[in-house]
Amino acid sequence: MTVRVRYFASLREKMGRIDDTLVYENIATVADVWRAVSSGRPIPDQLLCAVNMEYAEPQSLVNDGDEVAFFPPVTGGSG
Amino acid sequence: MTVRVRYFASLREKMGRIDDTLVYENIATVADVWRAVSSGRPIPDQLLCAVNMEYAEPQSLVNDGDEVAFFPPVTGGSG
Amino acid sequence: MTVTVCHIPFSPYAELEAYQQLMGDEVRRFGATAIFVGTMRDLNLGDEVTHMVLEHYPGMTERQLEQIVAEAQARWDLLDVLVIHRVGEITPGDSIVLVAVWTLHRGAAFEACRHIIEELKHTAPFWKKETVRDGERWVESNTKG
Amino acid sequence: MTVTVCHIPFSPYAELEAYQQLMGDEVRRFGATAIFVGTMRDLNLGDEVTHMVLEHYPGMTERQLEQIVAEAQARWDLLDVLVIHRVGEITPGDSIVLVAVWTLHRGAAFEACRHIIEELKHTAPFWKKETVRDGERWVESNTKG
Repeated sequence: MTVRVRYFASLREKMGRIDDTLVYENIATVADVWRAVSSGRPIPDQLLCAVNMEYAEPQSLVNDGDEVAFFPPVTGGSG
Repeated sequence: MTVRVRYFASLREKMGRIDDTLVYENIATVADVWRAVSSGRPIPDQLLCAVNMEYAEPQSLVNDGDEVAFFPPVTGGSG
Repeated sequence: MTVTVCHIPFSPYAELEAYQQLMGDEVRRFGATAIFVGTMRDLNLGDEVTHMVLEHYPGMTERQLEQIVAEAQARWDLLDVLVIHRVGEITPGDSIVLVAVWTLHRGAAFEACRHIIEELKHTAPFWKKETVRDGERWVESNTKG
Repeated sequence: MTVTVCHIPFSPYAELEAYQQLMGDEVRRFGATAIFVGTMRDLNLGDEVTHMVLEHYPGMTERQLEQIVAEAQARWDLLDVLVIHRVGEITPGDSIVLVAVWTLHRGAAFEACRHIIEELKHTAPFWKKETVRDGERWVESNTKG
């Protein structure tokens, strides 16, 4: 299966890249995706994740062709 | 003493005039002013009053040269 | 702080744009602006309203509006406040009232803006007389906030 | 209902004027408009900020904003909603976000407007990176509402 993984904001800078394309066969959940891109580490508490542009949880399922995103807490708006 | 009395909105229409100038000597309070302009009636519950453009009560004192106003509940703004 | 009773139609957004232009570098200091615009509807109490006359008490109205704004300034940390209220002959779709509050943070802006419009409706001497199909009528009470 | 992510400076008041023009006779139906404008300040956490970059997640950001507005529409009786959020390079004094809500009565307008800006700040994927005297820094958390 193929999964596109995207990173935003400070996480993008920490990862040193804007995205990855995974072709592993052993990916079932968002947590598996994170382990694949971070040398097996667990998802940091603060990190948010999305599957196909909808918020998701570490245990959310990932399917072939999905876009998975990781990013820090959001800080839009003003005031 | 001289007191100018002003009427607004539906009260102005009911009174049939926009103001009165009283020159009575026996006026001490806003209620006295109202009695003088309304053939001795008490101030209706709903009516609001002001002395020199500040909200006042029926028992508020009136002095020579004051402007006393009577008007119905206010309905400004919108929404 | 500016309070204006306006005798001709006004565009709240043109007024806001112009007012903020005059602030100059001040615009770099505030983070939040909360604004309320009240507009004349063509329907009230189930009746079609063709136009309306808004009467006020020149002198007292301005004084009351200034007191309402001063009270809000004492209660919240407000950088600036603009209040414009229309009087005279008004047509559906016309703006009746504008309340704008500039603050550092949004909580105070929303709370002060809402407080000012509620106080205005309850204490500022304005009276509405509507023209409906079968004649004229004084509006006797305000809608709840 | 319109939600826009805007890549260049915008005037919230010119946008509101233009948006309302397009409503036509609709303007005779609403009585209340509540508006929030968020502006970039030149000071944050005690430091002078010279400029800022606002990053977003194209596609997800718009979808989140639309969901936030749809939820508000389900909860309150809203006649129209306009949300504009700036992204890219931003200078102090620039407008960052505009939320405008048109309703019959002011209660729903204020509540929905505030709800939308709070939800936006907590869930819409935007991230701020500030340039201060000694370099750049990511803003790590939002101010409370």
